[in-house]
Amino acid sequence: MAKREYSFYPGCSSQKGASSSNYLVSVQTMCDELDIQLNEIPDWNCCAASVGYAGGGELPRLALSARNMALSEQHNPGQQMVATCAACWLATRETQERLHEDQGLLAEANQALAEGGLKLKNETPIKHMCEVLVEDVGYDAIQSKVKKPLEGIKIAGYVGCQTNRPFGISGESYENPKYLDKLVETLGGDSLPGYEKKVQCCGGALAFSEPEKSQEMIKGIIEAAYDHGADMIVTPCPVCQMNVEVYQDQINATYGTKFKMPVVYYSTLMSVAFGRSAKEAALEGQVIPAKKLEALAK
Amino acid sequence: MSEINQSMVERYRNSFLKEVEANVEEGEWVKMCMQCGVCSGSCPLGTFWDHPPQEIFMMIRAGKRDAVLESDSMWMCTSCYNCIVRCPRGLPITHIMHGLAHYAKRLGIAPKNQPTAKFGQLFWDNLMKKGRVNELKLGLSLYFMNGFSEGVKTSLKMKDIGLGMLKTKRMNPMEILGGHAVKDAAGLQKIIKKAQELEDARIAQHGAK
Amino acid sequence: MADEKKLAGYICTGCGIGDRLDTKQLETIATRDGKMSLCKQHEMLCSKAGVQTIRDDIAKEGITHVVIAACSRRSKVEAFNFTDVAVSRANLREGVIWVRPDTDENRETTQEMAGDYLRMACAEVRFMTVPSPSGEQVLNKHILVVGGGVTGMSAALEASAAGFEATIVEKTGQLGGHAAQLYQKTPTRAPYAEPEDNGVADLIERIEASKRIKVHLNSTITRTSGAPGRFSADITTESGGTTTENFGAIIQASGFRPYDAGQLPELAYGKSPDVVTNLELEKLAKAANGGPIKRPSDGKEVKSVAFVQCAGQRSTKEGHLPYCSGFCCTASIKQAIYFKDQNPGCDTMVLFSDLRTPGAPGEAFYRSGQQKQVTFSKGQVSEVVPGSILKVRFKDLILNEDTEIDCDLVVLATGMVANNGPDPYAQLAVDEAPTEEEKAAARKALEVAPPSILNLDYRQGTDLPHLRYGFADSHFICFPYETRRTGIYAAGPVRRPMDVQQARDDAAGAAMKAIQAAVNAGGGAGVHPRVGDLSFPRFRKEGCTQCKRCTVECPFGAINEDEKRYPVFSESRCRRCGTCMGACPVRVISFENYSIDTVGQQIKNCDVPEEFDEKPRILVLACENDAYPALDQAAMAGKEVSQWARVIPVRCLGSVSLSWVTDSLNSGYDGIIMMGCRRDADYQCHFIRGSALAAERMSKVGDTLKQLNLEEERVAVHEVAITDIDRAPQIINDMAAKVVEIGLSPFKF
Amino acid sequence: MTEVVATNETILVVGGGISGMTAALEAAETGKQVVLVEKRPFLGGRVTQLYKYFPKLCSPACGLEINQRRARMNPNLRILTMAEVTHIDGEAGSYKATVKLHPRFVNDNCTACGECAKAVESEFDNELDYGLSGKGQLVSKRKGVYLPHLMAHPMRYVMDPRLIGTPDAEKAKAACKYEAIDLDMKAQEITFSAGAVVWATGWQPYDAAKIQPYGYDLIANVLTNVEFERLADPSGPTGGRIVRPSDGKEAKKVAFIQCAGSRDRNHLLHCSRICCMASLKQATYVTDAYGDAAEVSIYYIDIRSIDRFEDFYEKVKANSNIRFIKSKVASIVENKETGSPVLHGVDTEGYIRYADEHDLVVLATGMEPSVDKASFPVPIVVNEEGFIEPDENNGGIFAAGSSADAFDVNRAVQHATGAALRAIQVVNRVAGTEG
Repeated sequence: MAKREYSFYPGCSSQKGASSSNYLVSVQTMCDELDIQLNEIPDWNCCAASVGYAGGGELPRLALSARNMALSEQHNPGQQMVATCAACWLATRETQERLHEDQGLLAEANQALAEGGLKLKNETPIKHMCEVLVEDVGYDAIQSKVKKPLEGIKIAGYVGCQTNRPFGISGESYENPKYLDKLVETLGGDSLPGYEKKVQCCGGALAFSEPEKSQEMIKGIIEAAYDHGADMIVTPCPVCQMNVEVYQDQINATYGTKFKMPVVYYSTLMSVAFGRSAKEAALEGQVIPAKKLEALAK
Repeated sequence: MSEINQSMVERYRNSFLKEVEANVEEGEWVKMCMQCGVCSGSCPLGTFWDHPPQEIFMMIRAGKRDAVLESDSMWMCTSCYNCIVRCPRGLPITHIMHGLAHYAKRLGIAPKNQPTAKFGQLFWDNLMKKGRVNELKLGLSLYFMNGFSEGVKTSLKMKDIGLGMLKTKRMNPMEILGGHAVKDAAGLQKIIKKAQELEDARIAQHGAK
Repeated sequence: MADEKKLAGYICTGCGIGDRLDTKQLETIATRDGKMSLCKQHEMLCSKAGVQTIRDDIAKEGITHVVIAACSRRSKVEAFNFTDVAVSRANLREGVIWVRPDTDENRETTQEMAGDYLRMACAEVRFMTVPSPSGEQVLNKHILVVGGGVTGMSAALEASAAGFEATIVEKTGQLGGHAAQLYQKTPTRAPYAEPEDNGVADLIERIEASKRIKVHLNSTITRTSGAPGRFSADITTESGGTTTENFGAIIQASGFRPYDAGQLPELAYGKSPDVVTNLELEKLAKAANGGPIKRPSDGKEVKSVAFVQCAGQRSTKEGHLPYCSGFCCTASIKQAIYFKDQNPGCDTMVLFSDLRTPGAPGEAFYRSGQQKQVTFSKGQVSEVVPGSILKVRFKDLILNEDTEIDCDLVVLATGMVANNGPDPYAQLAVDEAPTEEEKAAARKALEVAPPSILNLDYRQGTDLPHLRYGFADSHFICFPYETRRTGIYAAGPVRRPMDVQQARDDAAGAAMKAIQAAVNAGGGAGVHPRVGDLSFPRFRKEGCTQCKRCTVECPFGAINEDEKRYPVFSESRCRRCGTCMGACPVRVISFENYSIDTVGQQIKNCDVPEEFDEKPRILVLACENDAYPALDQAAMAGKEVSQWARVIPVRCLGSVSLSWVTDSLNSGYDGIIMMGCRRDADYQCHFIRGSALAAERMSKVGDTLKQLNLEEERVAVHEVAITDIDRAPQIINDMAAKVVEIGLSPFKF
Repeated sequence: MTEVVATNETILVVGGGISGMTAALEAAETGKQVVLVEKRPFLGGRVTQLYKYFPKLCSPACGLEINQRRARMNPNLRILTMAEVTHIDGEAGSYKATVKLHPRFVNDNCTACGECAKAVESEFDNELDYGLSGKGQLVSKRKGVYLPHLMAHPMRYVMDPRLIGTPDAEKAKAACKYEAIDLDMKAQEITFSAGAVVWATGWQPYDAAKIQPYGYDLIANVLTNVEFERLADPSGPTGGRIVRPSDGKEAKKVAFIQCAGSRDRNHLLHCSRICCMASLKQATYVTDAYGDAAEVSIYYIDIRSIDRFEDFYEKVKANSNIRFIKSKVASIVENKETGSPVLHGVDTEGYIRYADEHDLVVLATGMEPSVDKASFPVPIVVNEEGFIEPDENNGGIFAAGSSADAFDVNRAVQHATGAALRAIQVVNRVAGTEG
């Protein structure tokens, strides 16, 4: 398998000591196995995520992503840009689209970039890591790497919102995307295709500002997973992962539930299935330990 | 009333729709709504909206400027994009909601103490400092955004979560000093400053009499 | 058919007929009872070989009358299609073996059933002659088009493009009608985004350029007589000069009258000059001709306008139109675009309850209007307050509040009223009404009726019958162009409310039918639904009592009266339903191949066993369009039908002569069932009134039954639909049970 | 070997549905030579699968009988079933059409006696019932040799190609006394002349599975309007009983969702026109079946009952068992216990949020034109919505009925009658020039 190179946009939350630093660790392990080389965009900046709009207007927010894209064009020419964080990916793709549709905006964006000595051609394709896996690598290639099939582990594929809408993974529907289920099966695990909350919103950034409202939704997401007998939930999104995993105690306190549902990244699943160590799979990054994976990773 | 708000009111006296088209992100789509209501029905936090999107669009056409801009409905948007993908007319509803919220804030008539509005501002300020979000500071400032005492309460409430994150190395106390940053923070700030200027200019000129 | 009759019977033994029936015995029946000069059997009569034997006999033996004892008359029609001999069919398959169980105890009755059907077919054919055109007909390739609006002009152009001549009679001084008043029309071509030129000038140009089209302006039709192929119309000018011309067919394109907005005071029409109808707005737009549209009151440029949809429409209020005119939603969008294109700053608000922009063009135009910032509000307008600034008060149904908007101009989206002549049945009522009071009432109703447009000299009135709300007659679903006046077709808004493009398409359809009517009339052949039928009613004048039943009851107004009140039949106006035959109390009306005798003799020749045989006979007269096919399908589906039933298909229940019923009662039938089509307002009868008339007539059978002191249950009239596959046989079997219950008829000899 | 005698004065009509039949018959009854090409083994198209017509609530079979009689009687009309036009060459007045004839395996010796069907065991889903067979507990099968329906024209059996090579095929052949079954029948291609073409390939129901939030592919008790028409039809899989596919229980509380796929950028851009009236009509099926126990909800954006149809709307509105909600339903989820679909959305008139549980949901799916520009046998002007435009560049090819726009039966027939004349105009010109 020829080496694949991408211009990589990790995003704030995956930095060392940040909320999804474990995501990055497992992604690197996964890529290592799949012979994917990630060339981090030098000096990338925050994408403003989904709540940036309160402080930043349209153009300033576009300018943020524009800067990352410009840096990518400059330092990793000819390489597709890939992000692991749903918000980063979404913000960047939206910027790309908006600046395509509105040349006036593109001009303004470049005017702004010029201040930082940058220029944007806006020609680099922008992908989510899941697109790389599904479209570039493919299930067969992934399967060929499996050393420790996730046999007997029931895993609910929770896609969430922003990796799914409005762009999503090609060929997948907004209401019932199946790629996580396919991935789970590819890794030898038991998928739960009937899991009806797979695209339910977790509240996103409102988990911080409107905890009660969000936690009510998160409760539903976890409940449904239990209903389907899930051992754990897998997700491609740092916000989803954090929101669904870390508030379970508070939800238990509020609703008298007894949730203790591990929520892992697809990259963690893959690292384990690929036979890598618990450390490399970043299993210690689980606030709620994924015991069945730990057992397998031993 | 803020000066910009004042001038907008005067300029668009008889058509809030035109004001929205001119000044709100993706605002030119509002007129295309055919009032089917699928967006309102698709919103995960719909129950918490005083005015769901489709109603807001109707209110805009009906010229209910204050009722819309002072509403905290738009701030309920979780950016789940359900409405966008289901809208039969292809309205970028999520963005319009963000746009309206931002515009209200810009005019200084967004609801006071709206938590998401506050948090969003904190988030923006936070990232503007170093070009990358400092989750710890963001978190703390969030907890303390309604004053010290409540901040302490919230912090205690969140303590276990914090500990969990600490244990798993997904939170780093050292972040409180310095923390992650872009090297060329100055350049970044210049870029954003310029972008801000350009946008302000555009809107100011729309507002001009 | 001058030379003497030579009859032949052919019995098919295929499809199990041979296995289930003693065909040898049937052969004897055919020759002995049926008087067939020869009778042959074939194991597959519909095969090429089988058909060939028949053809050979016709050619070599000079056979003139053929009985085919095989499957239903609805099966193998193409195979058994012998045009120059009389043909009748005995239905041994669907009619007998498929509806009877194949068991020993049933064998005898099944055979009797077959025998009867064969006797009946033989009797029928003996009294049939092959119909031939009267020769009264000529092909007239000239179409009369009444009305010179878009519909009329389009119809004339379409007809002429097909090589026909057309004459347009227009009552005003110029062509173009209402469409000429339009500034622009709604788009007719993709992407359906921009209003288009109204297209009238182009039409007029093409009319004037055409050698095949003649135009009479300031003219009306003062008299129309004749029939398809030979209509004669008096065309009279305002000045009184009259020319008479002959036509093959007529298209009535008399268009619409705008709804009188004067009946909408609550919307300030008449109170403020700045409240206008959609048609009046077109005049303002035309005057502005692309410039700013000025309002009537003070000539001020209109900066804000509200469109009130469904003004005086979709409402049961006195003086309002109950229907939806269909064109007004797109018309208002178009008019709003007039304002927007001229001045994007102009506020245009459309207040609607349901926005009705169907199809691809409609929805695309709706989006185009929105794109141009025309605003739409689901609101119920309660009031328009006059003033220099008009106030439109309405309930916003989305925001759920009573509110109002100010505007410079209000446009009322008012509807279309059919510009039709008086309803002939209202005219007929005058001399048909039983009492003087009712006659007076009928006269009174006529006083407010609109003036005649066609001035037909028909016994049944001067114009096309109305369907509903004054719109011209139409079959409405399956055959929208069929009217009750053969050879006369309505097109455009007189048929139903429609916009310019629909009217142009409608004109093409009407022209198609007009040309077809002319062609068929030329060949003396019937039109829908008995297309190509050459048979046509003849009557024995000496027997006629001038009772007028036939002239009054003909559903198609095909029969006039001469000065002595004898019926005057008109071949090409006739639809061959036989309603006149059923109406005639003295049995003087008949068709060559369908007559009092062809059915009467079947009834007579069915063998009615002695009372003590306990083999009742039930006569079933079934409409061939619905009931008979229903029975066929029942047979295919394996339903059982009583062995006592004898089914005779009739063209329409309207053609059933009371004499058939009384005769069969007298000759010992135990029960009689008549199966016709649904007859209410949503009638299913292909001849409109046939089924209803039959029911009316049969209501009198009660007396006959009393005289014979027979039970009323012995005669029943049923509405049967073509889908009554279970019900139709059930009705028969119930009657069989009933007969057993009340006992057999004593009238058996 | 099928032969077709045709000249440049012949009119080719493509599609034997109500529009094609109308165009063909009107032309033939005006003395023109007409060849009618139909893909299915019988004429009538979709109306043969309708239970009742609006607004008269009468059976389509009634008009069909008349039209089929007209077809049987008319010497000018040549009908080719199981046939598809693959290619058209030339220009107005002189076309050459290539038609592919699929084998029926039953020749015109067939007397429709039905012995062959009795002889075979194999069964297949009955395509007349759309996707109903296999939906929940519903089963609707037909034999491997079959008469499409009791009024099929031509009245001839058809053998399913899947039978060829199986013992059943031989059994059928053996059962036929009339040498009507010909297992060696091959597909064949024929080419003939035509002066003008009427294109009337009609429409297909939009694929409801594509409307993901409504879960048509996941929830047994979510049907399309065309399927509901079969469900209510006595000749349908339930004998006309309106029941739930999931458990066969009576469906008294029924929801209709308008614009399911229509007026929607994500699906069909256009308004399909018929769906409002269709749902109003189908609402009466439910109230007729269950009287006061019926609870019908119609979720709509705009009710489009134009002209006289308004009477019908008024009549239905007057029924207190039928309610109208101005709302595009956002999503349907299944109540796992009851199998009942739960509709989620907002009543836009006053912003009332609902989560309504129903026994059965009917999606008023729209009309997708059966015009495939890519595979169209000759260059043609088609609009964004996929309908054929009335464009001069289409030469002697004229769209009729739903190939031109979304039409109800009445409007389709009206349109097809006009199309017939446009074709006649061309061939008459030919006749004129050819003397």
